[in-house]
Amino acid sequence: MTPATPSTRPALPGWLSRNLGPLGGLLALIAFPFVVAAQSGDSPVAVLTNESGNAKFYQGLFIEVFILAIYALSYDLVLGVTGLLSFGHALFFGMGAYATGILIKSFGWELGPTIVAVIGIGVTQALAVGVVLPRVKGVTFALVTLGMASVFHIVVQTHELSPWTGGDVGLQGLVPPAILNPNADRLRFYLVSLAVMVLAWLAYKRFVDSPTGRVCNAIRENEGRALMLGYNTFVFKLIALTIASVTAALAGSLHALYQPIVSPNVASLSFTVAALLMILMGGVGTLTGALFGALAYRLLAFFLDRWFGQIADVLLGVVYIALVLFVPYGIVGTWRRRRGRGA
Amino acid sequence: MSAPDIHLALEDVQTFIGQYQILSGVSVSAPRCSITALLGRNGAGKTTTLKTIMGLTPPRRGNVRLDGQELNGRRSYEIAALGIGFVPDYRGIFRDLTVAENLQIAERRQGDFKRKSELIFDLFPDLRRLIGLRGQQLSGGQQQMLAIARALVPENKLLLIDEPSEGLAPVIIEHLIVAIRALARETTVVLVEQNFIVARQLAERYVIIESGRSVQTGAMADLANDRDAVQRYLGAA
Amino acid sequence: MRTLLDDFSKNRVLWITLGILSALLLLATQSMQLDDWLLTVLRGVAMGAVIFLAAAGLSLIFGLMDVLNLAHGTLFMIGAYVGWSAYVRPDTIVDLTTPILLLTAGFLALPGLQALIDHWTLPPTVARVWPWLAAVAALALAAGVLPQYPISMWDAGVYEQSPVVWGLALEQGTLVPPEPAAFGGLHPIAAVTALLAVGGLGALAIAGWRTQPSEARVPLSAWALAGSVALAGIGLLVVNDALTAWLFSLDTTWRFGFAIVVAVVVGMALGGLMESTLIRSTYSRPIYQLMLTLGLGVIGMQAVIAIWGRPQISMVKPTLFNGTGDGCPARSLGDWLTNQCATIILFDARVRVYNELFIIAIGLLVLVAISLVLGRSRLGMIIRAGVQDRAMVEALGINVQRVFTLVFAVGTGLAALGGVLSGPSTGLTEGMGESLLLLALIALAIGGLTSFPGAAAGAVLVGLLQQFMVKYGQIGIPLPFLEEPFKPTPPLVPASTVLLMVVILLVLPQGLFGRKE
Amino acid sequence: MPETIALETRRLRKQFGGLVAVDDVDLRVQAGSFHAIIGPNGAGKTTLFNLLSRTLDPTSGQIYFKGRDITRLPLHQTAHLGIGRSFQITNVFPNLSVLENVRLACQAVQPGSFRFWEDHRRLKAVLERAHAVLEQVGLAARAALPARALPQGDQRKLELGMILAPDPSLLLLDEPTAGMAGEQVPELMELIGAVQKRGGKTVVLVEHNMNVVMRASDVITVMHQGARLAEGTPTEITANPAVQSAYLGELYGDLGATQEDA
Repeated sequence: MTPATPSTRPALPGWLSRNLGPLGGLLALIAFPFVVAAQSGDSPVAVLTNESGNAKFYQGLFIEVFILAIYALSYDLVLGVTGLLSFGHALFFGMGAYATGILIKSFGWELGPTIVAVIGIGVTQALAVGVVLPRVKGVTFALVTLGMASVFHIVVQTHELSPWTGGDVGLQGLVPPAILNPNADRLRFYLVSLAVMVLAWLAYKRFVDSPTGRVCNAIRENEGRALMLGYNTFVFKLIALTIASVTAALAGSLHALYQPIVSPNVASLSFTVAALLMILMGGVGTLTGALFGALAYRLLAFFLDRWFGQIADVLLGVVYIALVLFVPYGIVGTWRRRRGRGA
Repeated sequence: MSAPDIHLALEDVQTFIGQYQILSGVSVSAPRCSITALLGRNGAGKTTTLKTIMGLTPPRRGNVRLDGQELNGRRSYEIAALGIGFVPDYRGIFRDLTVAENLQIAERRQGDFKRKSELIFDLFPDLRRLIGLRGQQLSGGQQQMLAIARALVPENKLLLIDEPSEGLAPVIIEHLIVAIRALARETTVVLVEQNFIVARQLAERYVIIESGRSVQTGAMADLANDRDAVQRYLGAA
Repeated sequence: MRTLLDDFSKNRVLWITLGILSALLLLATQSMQLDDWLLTVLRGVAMGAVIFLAAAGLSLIFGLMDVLNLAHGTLFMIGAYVGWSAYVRPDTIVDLTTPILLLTAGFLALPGLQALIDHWTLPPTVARVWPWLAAVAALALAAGVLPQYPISMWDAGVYEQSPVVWGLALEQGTLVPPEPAAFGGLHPIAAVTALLAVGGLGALAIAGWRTQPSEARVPLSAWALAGSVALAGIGLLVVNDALTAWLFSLDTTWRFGFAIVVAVVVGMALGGLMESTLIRSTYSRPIYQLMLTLGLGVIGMQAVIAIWGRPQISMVKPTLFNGTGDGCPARSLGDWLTNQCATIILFDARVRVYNELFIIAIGLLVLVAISLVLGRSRLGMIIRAGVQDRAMVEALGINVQRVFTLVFAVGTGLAALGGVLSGPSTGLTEGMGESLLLLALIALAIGGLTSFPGAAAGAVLVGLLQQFMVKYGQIGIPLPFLEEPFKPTPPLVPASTVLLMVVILLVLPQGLFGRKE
Repeated sequence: MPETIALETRRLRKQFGGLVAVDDVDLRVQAGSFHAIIGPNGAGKTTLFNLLSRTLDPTSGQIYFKGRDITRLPLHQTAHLGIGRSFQITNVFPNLSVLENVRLACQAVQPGSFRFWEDHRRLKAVLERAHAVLEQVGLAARAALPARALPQGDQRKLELGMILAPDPSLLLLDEPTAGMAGEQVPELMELIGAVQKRGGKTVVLVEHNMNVVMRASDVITVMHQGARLAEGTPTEITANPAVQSAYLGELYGDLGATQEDA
């Protein structure tokens, strides 16, 4: 066999052949609802006219995957890229979800200003958490962030705030704006959340390759040395935290628009654990892994729940332990290692 | 004269720390009740050799034998329990423990410390006075004495001492040399020494380690005359 | 005097912080009545005592092994639920003990079996396959026998059988011991043999998977241990019904004692098992270790919910602390002991004996006991040395690994003790583990992660702060620049502890008693 | 003229508990000179080095760089003043490529680190400088390898490259040859010497080994038990009886002489 030379292959523009994988994935995801419809015997037009059926259901499942993927992506920037161990990441997501819900439902805001406000909140909370960065490191930072998130988790559940937050039941009765209503036009919501995920992924890829992102990597590797080279590492950590916080808050926004109830659980420790689990499944520090991790996590939870019901959560925990023990590099991480060795 | 009775033998030992190969072929043989000095530059692998014997950085290839018994694959505490006392280069004094506790913790059988206290206080009379102080209150020299004393508490047949003279005033070094030589009447001693002058007075045999390899070995008396080797490997004039 | 001054100048920030905190505590006497103040302090310290029981283990484990055991809250929870079961349904505990002992006996035979199989010479394919076959056989046997093994249980999903109903029955004195479960199609001898075989086959499989050879001589003591555990299991099976009846006939005070013992033993066993099987393999990967303990915590919590259900369960106080009849509330300790009152009058304050005094007493007892062990015993010496320099301790010929397992087990046992103790005072809920873990971590961070006195101080501080915030939520704080007293709303209670932690860590990044690196 | 002093310490002191590691040291390093600090193990060389490089805070005393007090300057700002430092233990970014290690060192002192929207390769000057430095230290062929894959000797070269990359005017080197095989030592020392001569840089070298520094140094300071024992040219130092007795010479040498000179 002769090795294929570039000249014998169909002439694809360089960037296209380099990005064949991601582009193919994107096209597949766009085609996905129609394929499901066709598979289950519905007309693909049913997808466009928003008729309920298998296609609508699976779009819903994948909207959840996209939202989780954005959230996991933001956690990967903090833990995987910059090396900050935070146990309070759910705070960023929960804050975005609750802010969106409260602003739209209780204050009657439009979607546009709400999104702007959520971004503002994202920046503010990152700065608030970031204050402690220069003083506490490692496990202590993890504890401080855990504490902050837990306070939020407890506060949103309190009786006093229930007119706004819905107390321990969760925030419900949010009427999504007509422009982005997951019930009235599921396909549009599906495509919008897909677009947000793809844009976030692209932006993150660029960030990691930017001069700033490279410094974040250096901080993860050896913070002391980065400091000695002349980088004010605090500022870089704060930048990473802020970007992650804004992203996670936007994911929370989508979550609030999509779900009928924003449960207080989105601010709990177990939701941070979910982020950890997703990037662990996908591969820590790989960014792309966060997407695959979110997919694996949501589908696993879905099917375990369908097959095992009550003990699904226990099983998910067992899967998690098994991952820690046997697949420490995750899906993308392990795949890259294999390829790296083969090449 | 029969062949020398080899107490400790290392054969082509190779040790990795993570993925870094620190030792790439160290062979040492120490006759019973002798003093052997490991010489060489900073970072040549002398300390790692001692740690490898102790099982703290287990060897990947080659083997370590004590009285012909293989130590590979054994855990550190099992190796120590065979009768090896270890004095690390950082001395390893427990700062929150008192001097007495630092000595008692080394007991392998109940009452070891009591049995050996006379010997220990004869060698290091200062310790008697310091017995109630905490490890962190001792000066560098006192810590060094305590570290050696601690290695003497159980019935050890082999002592591994890393940098006995480091940071000590000359007067104390002199005292230490006498003490270690006295010990060597009943125990085998393997030590790492940066100070060639001290090493020359202490040891009967030497092994030069260079870039993780043992490159030269012999009697100390011969090395003192081999100015070329001293210059090349030890960098001392 | 000079050393005192020296100490002061070295730890200036610490002393100033402690000074401010105690000044605040005294200032609080100005804004409330003395009996209220005393009651709040007692409640705070009692809460601190429970937090301390968890934090003590966390700090010892973190100090010695660098493991932040995030499953600690779950063990606290398991302690409470297992304690409740031993208290209300001792029959279940007794029934479960026999199969557990029999299975354990099989696994305890591991060293002996290991030595045995070292003599086998098998073709490589067979050597690779048979351990898997043994494991599958063990699992199949277990799946066949265990569902048939009679264990008197409740069904959390059915209300009439749920733990809540059982708890209520005990509270109202209408608890009727359930019919003991009997062997049906399965003969007891067959069951015992099968369970021993399951353990043995499992151990054989593990021995077959191991690659390194065992020690040369067959350890006789290992066989003896396995044998005696098996005998204990069989013996327990024989006296099962009598023992159950006797436990049900006990006064609740004594049964509470039984519950404490069971909870602590289960907590220690789970901790020891966790350390020796899972955590040990991740000592070199700290982040994965955190994830592992976190995962174990989540699994444990879900398992508790699956077994006991989601509702809140209350646990009636043992009779010793529950009297309300003549002579109650008691005026003195002697008075209390004769009348077994639920409350006692101290400085005009009505103090609940169990909630406020007994728990503090146990907390103090544990504090003193651990301090004595740490300060006076050889084990304590090894622990204190190991916190600083593990490798050196090992190089002295001490099996640090065994000490690790022991400390881990003791730590988790203490957490379970905290859980069972807080059952009668605060009840059992599915969220109890998580919220306690949070408080314990805060206490630990405040006190300094590896400092044992720090864990105690941090725990009491967190408890006091919480209780004072609760109290001020009722009466309000008179602030000089406000007309109305300021009433902290309930959300501020947990927020205040976190705020305290953040402030203290910003001033003293190592915590109050942490060591500066 | 104060301008000719690159680095100066005044009564610099560091205590660890009761142990005085650096005992009121006054040190003056001439601009453009090759200044070596030697002494036996435990003499306080490394502590002094850590004080000079701002990784440790002194107990008392001051440090001046080109007349400016840097005693309490945050660590990351010293690099911008033109101070580069290497450590005894190799201190690189192990999982980043060799090129990236050096590139990050260049980027630190140039503008553009906050352009998070742009590809890092757009900082052309930084990239070119990084390649030039790799060429200089002889690691150009290994630019793509992760730093951890380099042998020990090459890691030391990488370390040196990372210090040279920002083109500092003062180099602080702590045993740069530690862990190198014998034949590599002169090569590296020559490289350091060449850089110093050509760039007119000041070098402060802390060394255990006297032979390594004899050829390259202009001035040698000998430390002993935390204090400065002697200072002078290599020839003066070799001839100094106090140095002989404390460091090189007989163990039972005259202690009185040591006291006088210190």
